[in-house]
Amino acid sequence: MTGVGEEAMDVDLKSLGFRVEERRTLASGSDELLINMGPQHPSTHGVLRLLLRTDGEEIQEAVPFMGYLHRCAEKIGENVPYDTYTPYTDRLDYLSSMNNNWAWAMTVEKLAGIEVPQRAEYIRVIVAELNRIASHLVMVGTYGLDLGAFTPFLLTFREREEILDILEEISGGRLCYGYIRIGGVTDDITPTFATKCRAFLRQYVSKLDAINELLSYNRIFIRRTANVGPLSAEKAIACGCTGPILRASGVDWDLRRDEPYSIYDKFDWNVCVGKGEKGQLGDTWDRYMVRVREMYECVKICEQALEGIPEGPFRAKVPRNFKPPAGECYFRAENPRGELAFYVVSDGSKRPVRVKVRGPSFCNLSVVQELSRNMLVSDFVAVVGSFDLVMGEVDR
Amino acid sequence: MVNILQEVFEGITTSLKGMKVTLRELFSPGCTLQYPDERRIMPERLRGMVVNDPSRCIACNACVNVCPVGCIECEGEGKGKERRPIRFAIDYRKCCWCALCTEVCPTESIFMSEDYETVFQDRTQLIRDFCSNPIPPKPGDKKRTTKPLGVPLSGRVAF
Amino acid sequence: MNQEAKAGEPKPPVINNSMRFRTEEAFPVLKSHFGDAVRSLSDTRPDRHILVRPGFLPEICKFLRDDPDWQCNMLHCVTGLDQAETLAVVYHLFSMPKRHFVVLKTEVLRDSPMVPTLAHIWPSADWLERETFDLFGIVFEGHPDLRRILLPDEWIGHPLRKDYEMPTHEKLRELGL
Amino acid sequence: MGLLENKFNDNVIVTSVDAVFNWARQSSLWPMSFGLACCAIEMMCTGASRYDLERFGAGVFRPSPRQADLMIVAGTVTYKMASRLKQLYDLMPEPRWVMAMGSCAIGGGPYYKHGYSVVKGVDLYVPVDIYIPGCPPHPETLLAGLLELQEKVRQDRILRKKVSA
Repeated sequence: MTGVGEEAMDVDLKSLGFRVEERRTLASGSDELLINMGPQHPSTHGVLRLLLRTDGEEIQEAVPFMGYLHRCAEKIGENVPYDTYTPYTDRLDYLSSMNNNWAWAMTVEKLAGIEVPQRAEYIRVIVAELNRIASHLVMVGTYGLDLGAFTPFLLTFREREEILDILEEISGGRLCYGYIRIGGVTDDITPTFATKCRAFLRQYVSKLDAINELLSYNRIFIRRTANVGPLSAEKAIACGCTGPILRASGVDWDLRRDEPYSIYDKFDWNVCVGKGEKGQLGDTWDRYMVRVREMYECVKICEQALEGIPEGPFRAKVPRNFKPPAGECYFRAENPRGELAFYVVSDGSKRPVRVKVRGPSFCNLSVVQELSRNMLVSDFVAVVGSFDLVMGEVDR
Repeated sequence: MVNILQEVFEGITTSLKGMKVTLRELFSPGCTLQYPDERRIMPERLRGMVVNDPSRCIACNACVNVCPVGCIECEGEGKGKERRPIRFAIDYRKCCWCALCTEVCPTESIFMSEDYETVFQDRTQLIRDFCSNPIPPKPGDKKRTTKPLGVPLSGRVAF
Repeated sequence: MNQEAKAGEPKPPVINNSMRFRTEEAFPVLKSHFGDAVRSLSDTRPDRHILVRPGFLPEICKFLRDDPDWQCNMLHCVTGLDQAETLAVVYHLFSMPKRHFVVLKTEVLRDSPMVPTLAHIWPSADWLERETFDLFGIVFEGHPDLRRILLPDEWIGHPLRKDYEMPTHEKLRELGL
Repeated sequence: MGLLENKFNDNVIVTSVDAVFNWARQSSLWPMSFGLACCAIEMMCTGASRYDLERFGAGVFRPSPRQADLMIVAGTVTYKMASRLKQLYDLMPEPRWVMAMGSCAIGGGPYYKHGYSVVKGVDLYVPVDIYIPGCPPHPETLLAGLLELQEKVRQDRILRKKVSA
């Protein structure tokens, strides 16, 4: 890459958002190429942009660029009252709004020492676990889509619609619910909610088995994913990975069991850990499979929680002009994508001084750069897909 | 060599298993909603377009204060019980359908209607003043016919 | 809505504080090891933090990571904080084997915010520090690749500072965005 | 078509040709998969089993702007993304349409007030044909928007002289 038009090329690169130094680092006379992937690319799951430096089919380096969906969630957090921030938490990780609402509600409850009624806790567990299933279903479906399997996408989205119907019935929204609020939930469950839930859960396991048959144990799918991009446990912990990514690497860690918040200690379920059945431990297949197995566990939790909903109020008394005491608080919860944490600093007024959102996808994504070394481009798509990124939460 | 054959064999058998699942779906009832002809039964708590009924509104500004995005503009006239809005505009460019305003409304004049199908061709329509452009007398009762899932209205070809 | 729900038996109140913060216990230990570098223990509720001098931060963090009593193997969160006259950086260190949190905070001057980087201690610090730089303008000395991460490179100012003004659309278009 | 466009007065042949063109256009609106945020998930739902965008001939999501007629801007556009959006729009061949889906794309949505990096409406960058309110809109709303757009396309004048507004 020397000679005529170098400057013109620099201008071109700049307009594409490359840094000019990037090109200079290319070894002259080699087959190295700079490839721009994203921000509008079907397999980057949103607006992630990756800059690939490839040698033939092999990736030398993949540098993620983000911020294409930076929606200023933290600045807004400083400017709206506590309860009013709930709709914004919906939109952080828009595939698991309930879990986000819940994490935010629990953070403020910890800060202000609010005790939540038992009935609300049960409802929260049910809706959050349903939302977790819905979120994992999207991952499974789109992951199949990334790797060229179209049918699972249609099947998982069909199942997801049923969950959305249930959640829409109690909250009114299809994607952004705003249902779990500080001190409880907005509204009591509807009379038909429990029966609908049970009916869904009863037939759901068999549907999940079908997806397993269709995709998880398909030899072609295994060949595409097993032994691809293995992530060691040490690296995962050092890079701050959490959630399914961490568990797939063989770390037996789930906040719901190890630091049980809410009422998770009342239920009997298992934490799914990657075992490296089809290849190395912590490879892409493990990351995928941990999520599929987690859905079975979610069903277990939901069923138990449905059995035990007590009567009582669904929301604690929170004054309309809610002002928590001055102080600071850090709270994290297990989301479908990992540990979502909120750091809130309060000065005793209506609005927080600082809201920090520690998005799990953000930390998970930071591993991609290291994982991508000497990987084929097609494998790289499989790896990025297996991280199940939601850019709303990476960029916030 | 044996390995490769085994791989191929496994690839074929597992794919066939997947095909079986697909085939089974062929006989399961369809789930597609023939949208313009049939509609879902929407839940009671559905969050459609947020609308205000100025005849019930007392211009207390509770919704204006609670709205996280500031999409409501309200100007009132009169004192005490006589207070009525002279301008009540909702800006659909900003609204985030969070239903916080409907919660605080003391007279339930602002509510989420059943209308979820409105689309606009013009940017100017996106701000609606409910005083000069009030909602039809029966709130939320649009002319659309709600048919249960799976019952087509007519045999209209989609395109 | 099962009626068999334990109607009679009293339940212990469920309070969401299952996370163990051992900041109070860490304070005397750090004080004895590092002396003046560790300034004070805050009395904020419900979580407390230890205020340390920025220059000694890497040493303290290395100690917390390697000491068998603490084993903070994960840097859970790095965040900036605008405290009017000073800027602060808050670190949440988490230990997976010991299951506890330690919260450190360091304060820097608003005009020349310089904090040594922790990227060589925990790789996760890399992006978290870049983000703090982007939104607060706190410079992490020794960071391998300190540039904006969320906002475009052309952006002016650091939006999470309290004195930041919302840019207008025209102004941003002038910047070529 | 350039030479013939907007040249003729209304007559039977010209209107029929127009009708055929418009019929073809409205029945195969290929959208570009331009999913940005929450609304993208609803767009995917619309393309999936229950709502099946394919019934309207608009289910062929194209990853490339060169093959697309319709850009559904589904989600929040930030300033960092806006230049890309403009670039992608410019790459689309004529005739092209834009649907702004969701509050964020219409006018900044919930990020209007404090969102320093959010573009206050995608129509500051590209012309928008259909605004679909909602946060996020129901898939039905997107379909309603599509039907509205089809109606708009049907009334388009290609060979006939444009009516001065």
